[in-house]
Amino acid sequence: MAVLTIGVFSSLIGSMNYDFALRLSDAAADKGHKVNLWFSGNAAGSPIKGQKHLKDYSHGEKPLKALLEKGIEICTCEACSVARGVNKTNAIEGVQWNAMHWYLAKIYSSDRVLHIGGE
Amino acid sequence: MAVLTIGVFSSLIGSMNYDFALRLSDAAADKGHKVNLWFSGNAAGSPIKGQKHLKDYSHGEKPLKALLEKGIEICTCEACSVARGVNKTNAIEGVQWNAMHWYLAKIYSSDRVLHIGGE
Amino acid sequence: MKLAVFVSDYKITVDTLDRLSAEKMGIIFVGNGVYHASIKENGKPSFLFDKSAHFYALKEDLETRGVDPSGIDSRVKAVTYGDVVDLIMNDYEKLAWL
Amino acid sequence: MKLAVFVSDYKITVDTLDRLSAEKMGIIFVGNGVYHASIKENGKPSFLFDKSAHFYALKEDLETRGVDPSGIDSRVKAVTYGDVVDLIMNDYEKLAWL
Amino acid sequence: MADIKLAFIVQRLPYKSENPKLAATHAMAYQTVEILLEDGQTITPALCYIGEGVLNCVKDQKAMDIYGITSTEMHFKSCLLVDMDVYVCKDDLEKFGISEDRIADAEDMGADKKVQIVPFEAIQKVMNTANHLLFF
Amino acid sequence: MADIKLAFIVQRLPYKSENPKLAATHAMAYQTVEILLEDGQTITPALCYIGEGVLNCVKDQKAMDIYGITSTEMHFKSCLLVDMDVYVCKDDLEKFGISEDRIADAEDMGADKKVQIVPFEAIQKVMNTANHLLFF
Repeated sequence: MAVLTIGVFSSLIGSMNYDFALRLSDAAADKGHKVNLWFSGNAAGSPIKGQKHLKDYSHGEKPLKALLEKGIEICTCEACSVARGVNKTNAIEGVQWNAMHWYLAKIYSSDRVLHIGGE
Repeated sequence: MAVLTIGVFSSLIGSMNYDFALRLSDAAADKGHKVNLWFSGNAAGSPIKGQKHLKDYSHGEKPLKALLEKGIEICTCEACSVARGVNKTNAIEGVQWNAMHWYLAKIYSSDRVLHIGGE
Repeated sequence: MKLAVFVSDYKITVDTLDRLSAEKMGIIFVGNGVYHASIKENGKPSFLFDKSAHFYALKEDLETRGVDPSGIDSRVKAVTYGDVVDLIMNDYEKLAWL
Repeated sequence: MKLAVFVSDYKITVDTLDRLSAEKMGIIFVGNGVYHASIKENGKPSFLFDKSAHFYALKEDLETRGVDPSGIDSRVKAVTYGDVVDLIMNDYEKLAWL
Repeated sequence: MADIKLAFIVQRLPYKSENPKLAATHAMAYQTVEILLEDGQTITPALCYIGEGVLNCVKDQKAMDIYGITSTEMHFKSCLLVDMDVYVCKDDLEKFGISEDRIADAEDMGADKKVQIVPFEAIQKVMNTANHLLFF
Repeated sequence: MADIKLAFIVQRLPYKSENPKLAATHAMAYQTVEILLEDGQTITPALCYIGEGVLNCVKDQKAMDIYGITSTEMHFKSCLLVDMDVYVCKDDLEKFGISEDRIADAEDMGADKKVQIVPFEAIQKVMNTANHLLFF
């Protein structure tokens, strides 16, 4: 079984690239792989607690919790998050907070890296 | 003096279109025009309180408060905001909360409408 | 109609502007759209200059990108935020952000 | 290198793929990239098929957009999320999201 | 002026961003805006799909089954249901090789209103007569 | 493997999104990553600007004066200051008509490292030898 690290820079709502990253993580975990997820850029706004689940919008809270329960490590870029008004007190529990070196360290021991930068 | 209504759909950070909308609003108000600002889509994540002002990121809290003080009316799309975890309790005071008809009603009595949809 | 079109990107992913017509058209370059006024890709000016229009570029956005407003395409007038307000209030009726 | 490239947009605003070379290349259409597999603009298939590569399209994203996976370009294999995991783990070493 | 005409023009693909759906929801708000207007003041929206935007109107989108979100097709149909004028650019359907029978309608929801598949010039006219333009 | 090579490739314009700046800050984190790695484990980044990405490297950006945010130029210079290999595609500078003297350097900040203006093939080689690719 291998290690996959995914970096996500797209916003939770307003970009289906985020949904893709979560679904791919889930599929990889189901196949027994170890998955690490790094949120930076607009994705760092996504680990906020209390997202209202409306059908017109992608929703992040439930899927993130489900991924955490599957043992996927999720970490958000602290600077990117606090700049967006998301901080440790209003964040989803279980999501890690760290600087960019967390991502590089996970990459160090990964077999595959999918960096979803884009816009 | 005329009425300008601007609809903004871009995120506060991660898109300079948002900065453009705020600066244009400010310039229009300085020339004595009445300005209305509508936030929908990713822009509806922006009226969150407690944004940490880091130099690498555009910041929304101070500029929004300054615009409110100049008499600019700012309203966020409630559904778009709550889906992003922003609600009345953690939002910047003075920003209005309403449904999309607020925007249409403001447009009704506007001389110019700049709808910044895009991506 | 008298239409002011805001162009905020360098690579334009929609073909609306190719077809859109107006009795009077102004094209206002803002954001990364200002590169249309400053870059000649492979020596050629932007295809947008094929449009019959008045051209403007936001001075603040040129300078943000390290572009000297005095060196842009001669068809383009560098304007400030304040100038943009006057333009859209006085010279055009409808606005489009594509 | 063995490179899997994810294409998530229909209009591609970067020219990286035009120049990028790899001993083995896979192009995986996801998101709005799946339209490359389903649309023939003015009767012509996407320019991406000029690349010497293996082509895949995410079934879930085709169906989300009302496209029947059985009707896509014959050079493209429809794959699920699970298949994508196997592809990137078994067939390619490096991944690129452009 | 008693009636203000708005042209909502969708020119981008579905699903990259939520904007094509927001075009429909904003246009539909014409129905409730009367609570904020005076008697006799009305807004008349027209919803136009041009360029790659026409791909929003294709039938059988499975966004709810697969991603748990409403499809742009559903929004498109809802607009017909509230009797809005909905235009799809015929030139662009041809360009993308999409036959007209792949375009959704809202007959199953009981709508009388039909989508209007028209050349670009007809949509240009809608823009000419509109008081304001909203591009998505 | 004791050293892992990463290629950070910036292919997009500055200022539309913050991603070109995040490329630089992520690459710079190679300096602090040792606290999370074992002895002898290192990461070596290379930062490459290609396509429209080369426009991030132009001198005299006034983003701080005008919008109150750091410029991509500043990030570009910081990378040179921490001795990173920074490559700018010569072919693309020529394509956009940007002379090499308009590209920033970090001499004023005391950097010994110089930007390397190279043909695309040289950047392709960086990608070939990298363990992982990160496109921004």
